[in-house]
Amino acid sequence: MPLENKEFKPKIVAFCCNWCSYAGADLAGSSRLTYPADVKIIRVPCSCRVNPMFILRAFEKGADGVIMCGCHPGDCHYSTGNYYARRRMTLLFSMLDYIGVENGRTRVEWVSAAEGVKFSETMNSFVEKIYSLGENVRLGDLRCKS
Amino acid sequence: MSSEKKQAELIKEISGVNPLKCMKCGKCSATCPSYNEMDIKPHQFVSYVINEDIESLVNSKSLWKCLSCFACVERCPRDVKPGKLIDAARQVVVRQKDQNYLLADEIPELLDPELPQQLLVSAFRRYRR
Amino acid sequence: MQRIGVFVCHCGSNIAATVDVSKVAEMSLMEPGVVHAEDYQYMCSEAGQAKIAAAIKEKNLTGIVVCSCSPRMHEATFRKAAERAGLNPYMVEIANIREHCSWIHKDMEEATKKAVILMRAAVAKVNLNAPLQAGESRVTKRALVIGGGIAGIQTALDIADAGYEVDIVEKTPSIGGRMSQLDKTFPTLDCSACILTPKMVEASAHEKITIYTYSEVEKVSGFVGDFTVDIRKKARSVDMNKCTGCGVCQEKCPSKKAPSEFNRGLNTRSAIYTPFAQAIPNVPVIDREACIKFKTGKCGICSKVCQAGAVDYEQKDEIISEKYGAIVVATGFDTINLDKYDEYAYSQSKDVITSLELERVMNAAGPTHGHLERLSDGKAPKEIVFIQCVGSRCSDDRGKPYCSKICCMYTAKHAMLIRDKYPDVNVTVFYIDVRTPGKNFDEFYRRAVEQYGVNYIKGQVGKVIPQPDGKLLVQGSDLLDNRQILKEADMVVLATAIEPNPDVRKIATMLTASIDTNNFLTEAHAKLRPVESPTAGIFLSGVCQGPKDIPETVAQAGAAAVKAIGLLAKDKLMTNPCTAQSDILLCNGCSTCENVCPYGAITYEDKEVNDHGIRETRRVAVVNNALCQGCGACTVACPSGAMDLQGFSNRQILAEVDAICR
Amino acid sequence: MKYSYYPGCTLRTKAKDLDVYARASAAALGIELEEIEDWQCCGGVYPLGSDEIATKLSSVRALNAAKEKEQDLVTMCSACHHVIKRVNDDMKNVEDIRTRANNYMELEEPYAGETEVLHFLEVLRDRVGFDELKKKVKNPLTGKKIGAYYGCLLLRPSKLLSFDDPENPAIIEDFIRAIGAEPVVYPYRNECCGGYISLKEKDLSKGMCEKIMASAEGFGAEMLTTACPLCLYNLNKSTGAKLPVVYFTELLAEALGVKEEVKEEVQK
Repeated sequence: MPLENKEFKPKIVAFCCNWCSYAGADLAGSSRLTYPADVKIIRVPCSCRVNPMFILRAFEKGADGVIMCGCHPGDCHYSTGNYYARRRMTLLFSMLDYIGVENGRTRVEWVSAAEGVKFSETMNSFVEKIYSLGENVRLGDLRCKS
Repeated sequence: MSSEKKQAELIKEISGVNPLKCMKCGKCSATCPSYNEMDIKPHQFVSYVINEDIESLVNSKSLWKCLSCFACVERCPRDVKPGKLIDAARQVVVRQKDQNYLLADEIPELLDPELPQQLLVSAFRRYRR
Repeated sequence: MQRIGVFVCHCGSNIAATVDVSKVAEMSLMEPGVVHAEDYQYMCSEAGQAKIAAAIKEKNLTGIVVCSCSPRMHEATFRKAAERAGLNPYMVEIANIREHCSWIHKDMEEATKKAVILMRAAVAKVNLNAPLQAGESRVTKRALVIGGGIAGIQTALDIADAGYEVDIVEKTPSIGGRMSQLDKTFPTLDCSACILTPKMVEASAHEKITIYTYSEVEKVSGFVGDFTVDIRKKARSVDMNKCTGCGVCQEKCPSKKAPSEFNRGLNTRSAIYTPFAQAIPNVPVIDREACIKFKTGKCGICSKVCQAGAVDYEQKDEIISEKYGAIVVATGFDTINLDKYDEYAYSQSKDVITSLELERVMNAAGPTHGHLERLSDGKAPKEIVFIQCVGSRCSDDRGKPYCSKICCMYTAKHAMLIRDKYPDVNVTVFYIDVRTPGKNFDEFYRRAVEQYGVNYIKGQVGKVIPQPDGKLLVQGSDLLDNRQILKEADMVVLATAIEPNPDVRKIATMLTASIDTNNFLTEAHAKLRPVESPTAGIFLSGVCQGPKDIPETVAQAGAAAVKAIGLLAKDKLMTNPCTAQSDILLCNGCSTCENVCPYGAITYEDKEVNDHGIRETRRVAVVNNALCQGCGACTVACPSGAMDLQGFSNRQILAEVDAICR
Repeated sequence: MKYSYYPGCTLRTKAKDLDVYARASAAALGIELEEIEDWQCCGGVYPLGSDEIATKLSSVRALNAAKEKEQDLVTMCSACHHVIKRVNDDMKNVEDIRTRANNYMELEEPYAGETEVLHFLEVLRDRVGFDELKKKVKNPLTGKKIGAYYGCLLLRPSKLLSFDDPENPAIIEDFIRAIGAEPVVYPYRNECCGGYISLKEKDLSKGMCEKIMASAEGFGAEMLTTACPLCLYNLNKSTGAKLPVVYFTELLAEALGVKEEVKEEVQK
């Protein structure tokens, strides 16, 4: 079967901090606010726990988009974690863009525990963006290339 | 889709208004300077669009009594903007053939020496295509 | 190799209607390490937990994955169940296939596929889980209540009555809060002061309660059971120990032009003042911005007339530091600023007032000594119009999207009181909906209509038009009669929306307590944990959590107290074992982790290491597990990869990533 | 201070005074108003339909002309101001309108709302400053009690026009104070005069104008001032000029002592 005919189902990883965004995702769920099933959430204690390595690994393993959600600046459960995360991601995303993973495939969003609506809107818009960008073919494990 | 449904959709599209946001507080009708001249009152515009009774809406006197003064738009607590709905309904009418509310032949008798151009221009924009 | 059991919950039809649960169970058996899989109607029920316990014993399971609701809901339940069956509780992982899957997806095939992937990620993680032991931390048996209104007072009294020390920190010079400003209370119409002041006295006389008025929380550190709080006691300029509360200084003070906060700025007070006669403590403060002595250096009359010698112009702010086991937030509310609602002419006419201002006008201690009169000319009004929902239920950016909840009832109260005392005054209420859920509430509102003849008109007001003769023309809708009304009134009262006290955001940030977009503090669970913040050891009392009336506030204050008492009654708390750990062989002693740690949990010590047979002393990072809260900032900052987080290790998260992208 | 200037249709015919006095006053204040070449009528009312493009193009042309000169665009008439400012907002923030308008216009460089649109009153408030204006007044209109009549187009929708508080505006009152007169605040100053409806519904407009006049008179106004030719016409027509209504620029020219110089030009 030619590749073009295969329906594109993106793989999207969402890292959500336990205190705000994961709870925001729970609220989106209990409020029945839908977003595409392409999004899979990984719970971390804080956005500052997200090692750039995790994101690189996701892209290496074929993810088409990675989004990181944390508490709003100033509202971090651990006071300052999201500030570290923000700086790290800014740097990482610009590097990823440089090596060919477009900026649209990575995103940082602040979602509080009360923002179920924002969580679902964010996921909807992110998934839409990934669909518009299409399959991520640029980052792979070079060892596997001929 | 029935034609009324289509027209209701068109009105929503042209106006950019979501009538479902209305909580029926009546502030638009409380604020409208043309209220007494209207057969369908500003707060009712919303229900006519929701109920897809566009026939009554486009045949109402209200269509031509709205001043586009935006008082209802400014004061609406739910961001519904009934003034935009009525303008969209007016558009639906005047965009049809021979439905202009103001005819060129009428103009001379409406004129007076002080009448500013602005008045004619505005009326043309609102009343005809 | 682990021996993992996978348990898939139907949650009645909540999960099973959208996710093929047996398929998820079946698929799990193909995952590495999984030796047992089953699905059941309600995994969290006693029978469900028994199934888990039985499987642990029969199949010698070393790890558990429960595919169910959010871990925020039942992770603790399943961990306890595993522990009872002899398994380390931290060998349990949850795959959230309800909130993150079945509830948001409609297509069964798609949802089942996603559930399988979430299950795989959890299995991949459990494969790398290690048993963890929770540590213990101590509990300081003292509570802090922030805010001294009825919510704070009630919470403090209940905690104190249970035998624990409580401190109240109140920003203004007296406790009492908003309730002290009210004249009468619904639905019984008893006098607010008559029921509040005894409570204020009781709080101030209670041997277990310390009240810090004119004070603010400055800094909070620590965690549940062991908070350290800095409290700024603002300079009162009056010695609390010497002052006898005689009031002479206030009488003699020549600067009497400062707007009275207590009377909502409707009249003025002296620069040295107590906010109201029944203030507690009955010790005045000097408003340094209004005081002539502070502004010009001259005057000093209060000091001269004070026989107790209590006035102290040199007094400075004082910061005290105190330890607490639990903190209750009771910061209350204020009415919104009406600048953006000038169609109601609030800024243009003195006779357009807010309902809270009307409380002061009706109150004997208020600016008009309780006489109902127009503030512009002192004349007795004959027509009064009330406008409901001013700034409430607004989805534009002028107001608040929520219902303020108390306005329908207090307006009925005001209308009734006016009609009762002044039968010749006509009262009209413009309303959108009358919302009166509550015991005896609707009966109360109906009494206003049927017994007192209050004229309720369904429709909002568009504009209040001041007339040259001083009257107010109210232009509103009557939606039931379908007409526009022009009503002449002498006074207009606005049921102004309430909002959380603006200081609450600052306090929430210090406490790391979550707050919503309307600045209300978020509860740990909207239904099941309504008086607790998601941050352990922080409890919520009163309107800081959401709009509510006095009986509800008092009920919630009691509930918050009980939760705090439950915490203070413990001698030790189990700590979260998901803390950071440093691999001393990899640590290069750079101190990066120490700098990013918000808790000061990382220190550097010289330790003897055995690096491939070479023994030497190195300076390495050591984590204090009692202080570490497990955020993981250090794990990412560490350049050598020596830091890792137990329970959320690099390998575990990478395994989850791999499973999702497989 | 140099600005692009958009006079609009009525200022060249029935509302010459609004234009002539404005230019004379501007010159006296050291403001240069450079009229845009070949400007076209703005249409008088803003096309509310979100699918209307062609009716917005004349505004886009004016906006782009100012952009090419790197100048802010000054308007005098309330209606032009309303239309051009809102079209500018569309060009800045509504992607669909921006794309379609630019596709039609085929400009060298697409226009995306770069120009800042200022009403002359805003120039006086934000650029000249009312305190500064006060210093330049030669004949203060001392003792005159003047009611500001804003009407609807200057103020609403406030979010887009960000001109002044839509319910309790102050800009014209501050202006009146700056030229030495006494502003009279009355509640109907931001209610509509009837606008274009006066063409076919004279009675309706009459009723509204009478309310406005009565309210202003009741609060002690001796005259009204406005920035809109249509408001001026409606108020005069409907109430038989119960109180005189003049353009704010005429008051300004008088206060600055340049009114006499250009009087003839107005009467031409």
